[in-house]
Amino acid sequence: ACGTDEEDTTEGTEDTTDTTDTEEGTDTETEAADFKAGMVTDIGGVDDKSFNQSAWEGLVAFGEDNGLSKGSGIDYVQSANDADYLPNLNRLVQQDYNLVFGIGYLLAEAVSEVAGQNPDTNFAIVDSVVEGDNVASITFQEHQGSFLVGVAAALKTESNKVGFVGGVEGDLIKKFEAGFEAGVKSVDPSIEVVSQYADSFGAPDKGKAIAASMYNSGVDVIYHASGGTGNGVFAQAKDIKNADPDAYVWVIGVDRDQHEEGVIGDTNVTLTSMVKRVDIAVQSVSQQALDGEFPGGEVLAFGIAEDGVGVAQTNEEAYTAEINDAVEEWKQKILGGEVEVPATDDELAAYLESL
Amino acid sequence: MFSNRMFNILVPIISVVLGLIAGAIIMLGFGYNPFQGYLALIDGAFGNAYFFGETIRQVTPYILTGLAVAFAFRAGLFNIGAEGQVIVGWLAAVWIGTTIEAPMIVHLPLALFAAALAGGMWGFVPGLLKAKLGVHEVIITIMMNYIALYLTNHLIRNVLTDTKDTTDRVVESAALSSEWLMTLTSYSRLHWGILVALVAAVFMWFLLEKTTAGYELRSVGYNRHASEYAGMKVGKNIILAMVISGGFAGLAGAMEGLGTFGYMPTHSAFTNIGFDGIAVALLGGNAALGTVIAAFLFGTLKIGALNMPTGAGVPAELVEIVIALIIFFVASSYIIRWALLRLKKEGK
Amino acid sequence: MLDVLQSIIPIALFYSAPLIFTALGGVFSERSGVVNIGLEGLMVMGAFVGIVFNLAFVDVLGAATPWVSVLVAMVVSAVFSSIHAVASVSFRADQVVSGVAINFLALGLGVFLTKQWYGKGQTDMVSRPFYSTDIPFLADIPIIGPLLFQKIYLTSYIAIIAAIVAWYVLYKTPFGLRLRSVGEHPMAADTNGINVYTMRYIAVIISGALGGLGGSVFALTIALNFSQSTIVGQGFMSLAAVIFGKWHPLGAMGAALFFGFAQSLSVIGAGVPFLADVPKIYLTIAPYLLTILALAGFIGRAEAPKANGQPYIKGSR
Amino acid sequence: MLDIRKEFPGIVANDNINLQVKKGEIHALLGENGAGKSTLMNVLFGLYQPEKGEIRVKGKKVKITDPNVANELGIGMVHQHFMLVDTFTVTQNIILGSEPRRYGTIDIKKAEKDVSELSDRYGLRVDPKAKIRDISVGMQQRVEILKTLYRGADVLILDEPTAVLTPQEIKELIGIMKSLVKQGISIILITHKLKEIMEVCDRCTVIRKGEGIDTVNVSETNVDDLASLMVGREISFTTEKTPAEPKQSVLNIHELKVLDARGVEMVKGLNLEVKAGEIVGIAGVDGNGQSELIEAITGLRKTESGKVLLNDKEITNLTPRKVTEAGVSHIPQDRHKFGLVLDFPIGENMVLQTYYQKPYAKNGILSFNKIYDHAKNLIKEYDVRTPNVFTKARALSGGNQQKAIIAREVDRSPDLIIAAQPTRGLDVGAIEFIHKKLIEERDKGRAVLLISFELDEIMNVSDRIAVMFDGNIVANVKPEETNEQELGLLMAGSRKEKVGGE
Ligand SMILES: Nc1ncnc2c1ncn2[C@@H]1O[C@H](COP(=O)(O)OP(=O)(O)OP(=O)(O)O)[C@@H](O)[C@H]1O
Ligand SMILES: Nc1ncnc2c1ncn2[C@@H]1O[C@H](COP(=O)(O)OP(=O)(O)OP(=O)(O)O)[C@@H](O)[C@H]1O
Ligand SMILES: [Mg+2]
Ligand SMILES: [Mg+2]
Repeated sequence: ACGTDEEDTTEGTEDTTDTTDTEEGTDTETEAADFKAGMVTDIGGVDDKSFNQSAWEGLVAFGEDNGLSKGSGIDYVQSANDADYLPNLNRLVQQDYNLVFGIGYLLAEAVSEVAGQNPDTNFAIVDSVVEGDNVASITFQEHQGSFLVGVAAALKTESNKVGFVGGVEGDLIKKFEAGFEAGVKSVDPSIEVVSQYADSFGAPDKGKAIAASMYNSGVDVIYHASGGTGNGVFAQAKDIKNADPDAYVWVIGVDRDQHEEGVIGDTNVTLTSMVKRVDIAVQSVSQQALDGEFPGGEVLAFGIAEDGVGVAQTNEEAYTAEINDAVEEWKQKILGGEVEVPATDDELAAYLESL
Repeated sequence: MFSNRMFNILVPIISVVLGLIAGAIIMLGFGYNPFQGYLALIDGAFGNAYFFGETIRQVTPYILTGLAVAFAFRAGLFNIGAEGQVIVGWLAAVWIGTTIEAPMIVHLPLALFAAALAGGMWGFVPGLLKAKLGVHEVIITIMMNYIALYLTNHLIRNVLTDTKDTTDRVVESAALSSEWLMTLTSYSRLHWGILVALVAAVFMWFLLEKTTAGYELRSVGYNRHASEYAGMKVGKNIILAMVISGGFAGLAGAMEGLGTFGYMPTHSAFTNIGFDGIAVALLGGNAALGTVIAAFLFGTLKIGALNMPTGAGVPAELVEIVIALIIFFVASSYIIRWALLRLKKEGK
Repeated sequence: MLDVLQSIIPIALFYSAPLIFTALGGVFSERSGVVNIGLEGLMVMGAFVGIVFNLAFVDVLGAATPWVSVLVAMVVSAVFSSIHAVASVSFRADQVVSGVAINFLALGLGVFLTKQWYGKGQTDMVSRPFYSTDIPFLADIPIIGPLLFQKIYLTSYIAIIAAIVAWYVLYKTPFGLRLRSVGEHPMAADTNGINVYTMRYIAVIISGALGGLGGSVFALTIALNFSQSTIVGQGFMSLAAVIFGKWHPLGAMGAALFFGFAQSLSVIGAGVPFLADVPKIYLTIAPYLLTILALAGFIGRAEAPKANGQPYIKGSR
Repeated sequence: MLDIRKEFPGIVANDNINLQVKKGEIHALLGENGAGKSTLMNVLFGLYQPEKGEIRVKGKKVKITDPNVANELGIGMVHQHFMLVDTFTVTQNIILGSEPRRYGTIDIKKAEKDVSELSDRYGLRVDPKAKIRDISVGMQQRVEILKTLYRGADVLILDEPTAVLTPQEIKELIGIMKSLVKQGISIILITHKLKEIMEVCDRCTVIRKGEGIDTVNVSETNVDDLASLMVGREISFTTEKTPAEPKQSVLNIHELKVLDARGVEMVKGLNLEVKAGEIVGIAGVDGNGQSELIEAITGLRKTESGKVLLNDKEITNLTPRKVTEAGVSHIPQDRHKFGLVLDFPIGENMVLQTYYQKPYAKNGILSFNKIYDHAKNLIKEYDVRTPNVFTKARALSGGNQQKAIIAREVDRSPDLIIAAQPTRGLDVGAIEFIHKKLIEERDKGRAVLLISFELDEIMNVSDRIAVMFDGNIVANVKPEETNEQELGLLMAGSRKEKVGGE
């Protein structure tokens, strides 16, 4: 490949263009030489700054622990569209991978099918549940993390109005929404939560329009769970901030720390992010598989307790100690079982009732 | 030596070869090995039974959307709306496939029919507006695409399921998938839909070339005024063309819903099956046989491309570039003909 | 009511601006008789170049970065569009086919090169996008000021000015008269000594520049990075605006603004009292439904330039 | 022009042609359809490059590589098919390509003034601000002439200028030509109408099958000589025909009112009868409702009120298909727009209305053997010159396209044949053939309705003439009892006493 390494930004990211020598490099001399773990991304790709990237970072970290590198022992395949999931999974199976991850709930059906046909290969699905003795289902308690950023939003808001921007409506994104609203209301039931969906994870124009309309109507903190649509939310927040450096607008990122997206001049509009540690989950499941303890047939729910979800603290100026303390406090309540965070509309209604 | 017929066969072949050569040059330019790249592509499309099955599986909807676009073209209409028609056809097929119980001999045809009908309805609206009010079909079909996307998502979440992201699986009696085909191709998702697609191609050829209805459609496509003069109902033919075109695209949706997937997820973006159909149709010269061949080429390239990153380290997008160049060369067939004529003259 | 307008208008304007630029490009091309389905691809190219250039030169150019970026995007897209010109003017290609090729090629190249240069499927976010500003003086006018001139992207106004300029060029200058004659009756133009091929080349290249402008403005105001899903359908919406606007620059601008307003209304609908009870799905599809209704109801038949889509072959009849 | 040769793929369109035009003369160029007249003129105008030969202007050898060069040399051409952008105004069309400017903008004021001055100088009387699509064909032609004058042409080529004009317009055009010549402009006139040549031309060059035959002084020749020079054989002009024997009434129109596309009433309570075995000619200036009348009879346009009866059965507002099935054939005025699907093979064009009937189709399936056999027969019978039945209609010459249409329409053995300008733009040979066919059909007992702007044709072919003016039949006359003068006046709307006398 031609030297494009200078773009190699984030710590764990492999130089993915480093490809020509991977072909010859199949005869590696590592201890785990005959263990191979691969992953199939959804259409995002391993550089989506979101959970595909995070998953890959986890796999890379696992590789580093065990002397594996891309092309020899670990690898990924990116899907160009929905119909590619199955062939991509199969591709890895046929290349004798021992463990194959399907990253994203969109791959659930495909994983279920391939797993049924290939009982000798281990599979893991992220963000969904697939039955089967050779499948580990990795789920996250996003509602717990969302609850915590909800607490942060409630403490940060001055207008007593916060917003939620979702991608496409569905069970998964509902967890974010319900958890967030529960968190906000737990701090102060009088705070209004407006939420709106963009009907797309890839429509920054709609994201920006929704954010503009929310900020315009007095919302000052927006939590987005909308993939690329969120770009528009950041764009709008930064634009307001640019026009008026004193403007009080915040964005809460999702899946990974979106601090970088919030940078504008010397300040940052990213209050915090609900971080989903797909890397930790992937790394831990891979390690278990290598160690012969693959949790096949189990549904793993990575939550606060497993460090599977968390709250980013990068923006020290905005994410104050006071907020941090409160978040920490609620975190303990969740860990202690005092608070059962709702994950659906019904649960949310019941939870709000109980407040 | 070079008869007209020879030209018609030679020009697309030369276009494909030129496109591949251009792709090879790009690969060389970026430091990849073009032989490895194309080997990986061929391997990824035909390397074993599984990949072969997947290739055919991908070809299936392409044939149908290609036919959809081609059919409309022949009647003088540009159907950018195949995409939306695919989506509503998919939903209709899955709807019937999940909610009804019936023996396969009834259920499967019914589900297919529902898909064709839904796609047809989606083509009917722009057809009607074009025929009655002269509204340009291009805008309407573009708008109908978005409506299809959002409306089906809404229906999946609120009507077919209780706020779920995917529908249930279609029951056995409505499924195109076949255990036999799957085991034959080491569990690819090859399904019987390819037969549906081929039958559709024959149907289109027969309808257009052999029947009075086809004569009318072609006549209207070439010259509306003369057709009206000759006693044909121009409006009716425009609507009919859009409905049949939409029906083909709707069937493409059924291929996904009853075959490849067996269910329908909510879509956060277009499937692109319909948009790719435009390229397939144009590559195939808007003729039935040509469309089938073009769909094979397209499906091969698309599925083969998936193997290029792991097989040879070449980004799969390279294939998009190759496809674009092939389309470009096909479009520029005039210059290829011209060059061939020059060659022929010099040869003499 | 004023409140509602105040939230609708800025959204409509930033949403419309990229569509206006691109649709104007479409008007130039199609007025000269070259159908341009490739607008989507031209926008993709513009978005790609705009972002890449911005990322690469932000340290050198400072505050001027976004402006220089869109200029570079215009130039590169103009060059890129000459492929369409060569095919459809010189090679007598089917213009629809060639336009489809442009769409595939732009996306393929954009994503391929992004992977080559950044080693991933999407670029970083630019640190110097376009920001909205208050327009001096105009912003202080009561009522209209806050409505139209505060917190507005300059690019939105440039788009509107561009539409007026395009109208002026097409309808008031010799160049415009010649360009339109070539799209209506190329042989008549030819017998009057106008070089049909040159005119069409120029028109297609202008459409490339404007499409590139539209794409880069979209990327630098809204998406802030480039990936394969940055431009998804905006080019087709622009094409719709060209036809909706009856191939007239001001009409195309009006259509693009209409899309912007409809989209904006659909987004803010949930917060507007009289729309609050409308089920969400209706709001979501409203922009598209409204367009269809508008066309069916009172816009009706539009006449394309007569020679649109036909390659001109000297000496044939 | 000396020894010009021009080839097209597979055909020599011009060979060994010499043409010399003197200053201030009107020089006719005569030849059959496809003889190569237009091609020769296109060579002169720079649209085609000749393979051989040379062109001299005022004694100097020149190379005319494109129309700009021709314009600079003072050569202007009015094409057979008008080169006008019909969404533009008269002025815009005239200045296109050499626009007067002010600050980079078109100085439209100055342009309009120039145009009206120029038009006044030559007595052309055009409205500089009118849109081309709104003005008559005759006006459009004047715009074409103005275009060349605006560019300072002193040699003017007119390619079949009179084919599309009404008698009045032709008269005016001849006047215009004469005044142009007086001002020192030379004119090359292409026409198939020998009478016109005799009337205005000084000399005449004849081309036959691409070859130059001769140049003669018009004053030393006559119509018959010219004709035989052109075709290479003797030719008769007055169409032989026996007196008509009208029988039962076939077409009956009562108080018909029809609106045009803009909603203006164009046919205003018209009454007309055509009997079996007679040819009724409708004389009239274009735009007096003829097109709307035909469209209403054939079902292409809805009527406002009134009745159309065919063989005593009402066919008012039936669909075109039903009208055709009832026994009406229609040779349309615009053969490219209505008469043919140019991209269909000529064979398939032969069954444009009957493709769904036996034997061409059974149960909705076409029988191509039958269709092409039928086409072959027609092509032979009507002498349509085409390489074969699979050739696209587009590739046939205008005359042969028209023959194909006539073959198709006549062969259906209809009760009523509507022939709208059936000979427009055709050469004498083809015209003779078509007129013969129409009369033959009449003699077989069919009713023929002939619409033509050519008085010659109306006078020669009709058994009865109905003069149409302002949406009404204003006079019914017999060709033997009238003359062109009188008809011309009637067509212009002067209601003569004769009407009452009828
Ligand atoms: N563009 C062309 N391509 C091929 N052949 C052509 C072309 N133009 C003219 N020809 C051929 O040249 C011959 C002369 O055509 P031309 O148009 O000069 O005839 P014409 O004398 O003007 O006939 P008409 O009286 O019908 O106008 C025709 O027979 C035709 O076959
Ligand atoms: N694209 C073409 N390819 C081949 N031949 C052509 C083409 N265009 C025109 N011709 C030839 O040019 C000749 C003259 O065509 P044209 O339509 O001018 O005939 P015409 O008799 O002048 O018709 P009209 O009377 O309608 O003006 C025809 O014989 C036709 O064969
Ligand atoms: Mg001619
Ligand atoms: Mg002619």
